[in-house]
Order: sequence, then C-alpha cells, then structure tokens
Amino acid sequence: MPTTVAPPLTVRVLLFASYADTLGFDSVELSLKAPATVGDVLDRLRALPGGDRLPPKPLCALNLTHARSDTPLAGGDELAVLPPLAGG
Amino acid sequence: MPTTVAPPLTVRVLLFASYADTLGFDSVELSLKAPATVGDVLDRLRALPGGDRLPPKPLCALNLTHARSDTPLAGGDELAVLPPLAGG
Amino acid sequence: MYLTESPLDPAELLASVQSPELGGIASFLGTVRNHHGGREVLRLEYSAYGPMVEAECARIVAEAESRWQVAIALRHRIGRLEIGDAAVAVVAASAHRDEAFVACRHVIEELKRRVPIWKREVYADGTVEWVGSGAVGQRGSELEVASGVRGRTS
Amino acid sequence: MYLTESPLDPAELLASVQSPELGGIASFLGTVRNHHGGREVLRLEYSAYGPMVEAECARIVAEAESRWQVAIALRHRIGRLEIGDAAVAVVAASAHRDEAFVACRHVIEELKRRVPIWKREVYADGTVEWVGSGAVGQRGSELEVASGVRGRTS
Repeated sequence: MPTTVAPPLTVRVLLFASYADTLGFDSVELSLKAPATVGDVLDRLRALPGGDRLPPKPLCALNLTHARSDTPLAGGDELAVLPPLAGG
Repeated sequence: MPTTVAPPLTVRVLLFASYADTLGFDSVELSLKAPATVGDVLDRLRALPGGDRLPPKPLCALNLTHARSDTPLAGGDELAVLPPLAGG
Repeated sequence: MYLTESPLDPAELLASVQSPELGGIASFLGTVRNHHGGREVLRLEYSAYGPMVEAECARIVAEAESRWQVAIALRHRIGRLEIGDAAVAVVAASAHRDEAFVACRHVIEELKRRVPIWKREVYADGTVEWVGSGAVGQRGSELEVASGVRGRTS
Repeated sequence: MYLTESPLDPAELLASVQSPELGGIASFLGTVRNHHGGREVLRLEYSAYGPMVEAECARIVAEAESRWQVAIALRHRIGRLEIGDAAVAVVAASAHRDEAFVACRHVIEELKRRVPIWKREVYADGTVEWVGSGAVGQRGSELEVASGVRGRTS
C-alpha cells in the first residue's frame, strides 16, 4: 500500500563565532526529511568536516528564540547554533 | 570627711533640623557635674522649653561618631542630637 | 568631600573610580521625586551636620573597600533641590560585578542609616515639613547597630 | 535598538528612563578589562547575532518591567573595543531602590545568560581567542531554564 511521503523541509542554518570558524562557514541551507527537529540538523552538521567538534548539546535558537534539540522544525525556519555566550 | 569634687564638665551641644526648630536653638554650651553621660545632656535638654518633645532615645553623635546614651562625656566634647535621618 | 552644594555629576564620579582592572561598575542615583506619602512635592531642601557627614561617609567607604574588592565614589548634595535633581550618587567599581552590586547597595543603605542629613519637603499645598520627623517624640531612636555606634573606648 | 557600534553614553540611557515619579536609579556598566584568565588583554572584538539580540533583549526588558515596577534601559556595544571602553550598560529606574537594584542585576545576568553576543580577545602575546570557547566540543550547552527556552508550541 502506498504511504504519503511528506515533502522535504528546508531550513537555513546559521553559525557564529568559534562555530563558524570550526566548520568554515556561517550560513547554509539544509533539506531534511520531515518531520525533523533541531537535533536532526545538529546531526547533519556533525557529519560535516569539523562538525565533530560541536558540543553534545550546543545552544540553539529557532527563529530568534532559544530552542531545545527536540524542538520540531518547519520549512523556512532559521536555526542558529550558538557558541558559549560572552556578552556583558 | 571632705571628698574630692570633680570640676564641672563643659560640652557643646548641637541640634539640627526639626530638633533645632523644636527647642529654638541649634547650639548651646552646657556645664555638667562630672562624671556625666550623653543621657545626662539629654535630661538637661528635656527640661528646656520644647524639650519634652524629644524622643526617649534620640540618635546622638559624640565628636562626629554615633554614640549611645550611656557613653561617658569629657570636657570639650561636641555632642550632636540628631533627628531621624533623611539622606539619600 | 562627600557633601556638595553643586549638582551631582555621575560621569565625574564614574571616572574617579574607573580603572583598567575593574570591569564591573554598579551605580545608584537617588533623585527628587514629585510625590511623598501621597502628597505632591514641589521641591526640597537638604541640610546636614557637615563635619560628621564627611567623617561617617569616610568610615562607610573604608568599611566597604575593606570588606569587598571595590573602589567607591560617594557624593551627597545639599541645599535646595528641584524635582528630578540627583541628591545622592554611589559608584562601586570592581573586577567582579557581584561585589560591585553588593557594595553599592551596602553603601547607600548605610548612608541612609548613619549619615546625618535631613530634608525639608515643600508641598504643593504650601506646607513645609521635615521628612521623618512628623512625630517628634516618637520617631527618633538611638542607632542600635554596632558598626555605626561607638562608645568612647571602642 | 539594543545593539550599537558607537560608544555607549550612560547619561543618555539614564535620561531615557528618568522621570519625576522614579527616585531610585540603579545602573551597571561593564567595561573592557586589561586582563582575563591571567593573560594581558590588548583589546577585544564583540560580534553578535543581531536580530536575535534585539528580540532577546526586548524579552528580557519586558519580563523585568512586568515583574518589577521599573523602567529599564539596556544597550550593548559591538565591534572593536579598547581597554576601559564600556561594552554594556543597564539602567533600572524605580520608585523604590530595592526594585531598581534587583531589576538591574536581573537584567545583566539574563543578558549574559541568554543574549547571543561573543567576544574575541586580542592578547599581548599576539594570540586571539574566542572567549568561552577555548574548548569547543565541551563548553557549549543547551540553555536549560524555562524562561529562556521555548519550544515551538509555547
């Protein structure tokens, strides 16, 4: 029996500061199989060169708000992976 | 048998703000029988017109330092009787 | 001098304690409010027992600077002040913001508790009153804390 | 705008929250220190995730202003800063100094915990390092406090 296949999700991923240095880029578009979570994006980043240096649970923000790794994604989301904060 | 009589003590008494208004002066020299304490000065002030309106234990400073009513006096001391503080 | 009749300059006080080692600066500024106890205030007049203000402020600052690793600036204005004018300014600079905050708070609390300054409020209804002395004979009280009270021998 | 590339002006921030009803103003200024972790710092560079800084600072200020009766001003500088330059300024004005102090402290702590700003220190020995990221792979961690973390549905 045929099953309905959800179309892939496209999200924009932003890296900053030391993480951008480590992975060598500061922005990328990723397509993921739906449903997907913040953690799925992190797994994809870890597979990239330098990605093994990301911490187990980096600070993340989804659409300008702090998010957890189990937060679900929607198409067009902006996901930022944030190195340890150092403001102030 | 004759006893040694200590010479009288002279202290300068300062009043401020509402206490100066209440007693009608802001400075007076008082002579007291030695030994004397801050409390003895307060008793003398209470006997003056308006002096009955001083509180039972007003804030006092002896030679620019907060003092208690049982603090002993020496000749030449400056004793200030301080209304409730309102700095800041 | 901790007392002044001139307008307070927070920037000048800040500059007096800032240094390259001290990255956290906590400040407090007390300004004249337009109301007190439900009454409209037009302006007020601060007066002080000047020599004791200098002595007591010096003690408060020395205590704070020995208890915490901070540099303190402190200034209180007297004379006639209008609504919004700054009456008191405290600045505490430290290498650690926690100490800066704690010391700044401590200094303003001790100033209010120990430093002989009085204010007379001028109200919109034309009356004038010494603040805190509404009930002479009841409100005054001997200061009961050891650090602020010394007998002749201590 | 909570972020700026221009020097911070504490007096301007102060003026932005001062009012005749609010007599107690607590402030915090964070300046660039000449040392960090035992090393001599020459200068530093702040960078930020700008749009999120604006959003998160707005949330922090709104939270503080709803929790306490205060008016908050907040500004963080980015770009190249020299020793002694102010990087962050918080001002909290209230009718009650207790609330002013507590709110001011809260805002700076939340900013440090939640606002996406990073700094790179330039040391006297010529090296350059992202602060807090010395051990990439170990130091990062998901923010675990409810007020700062929201799932899609909250």
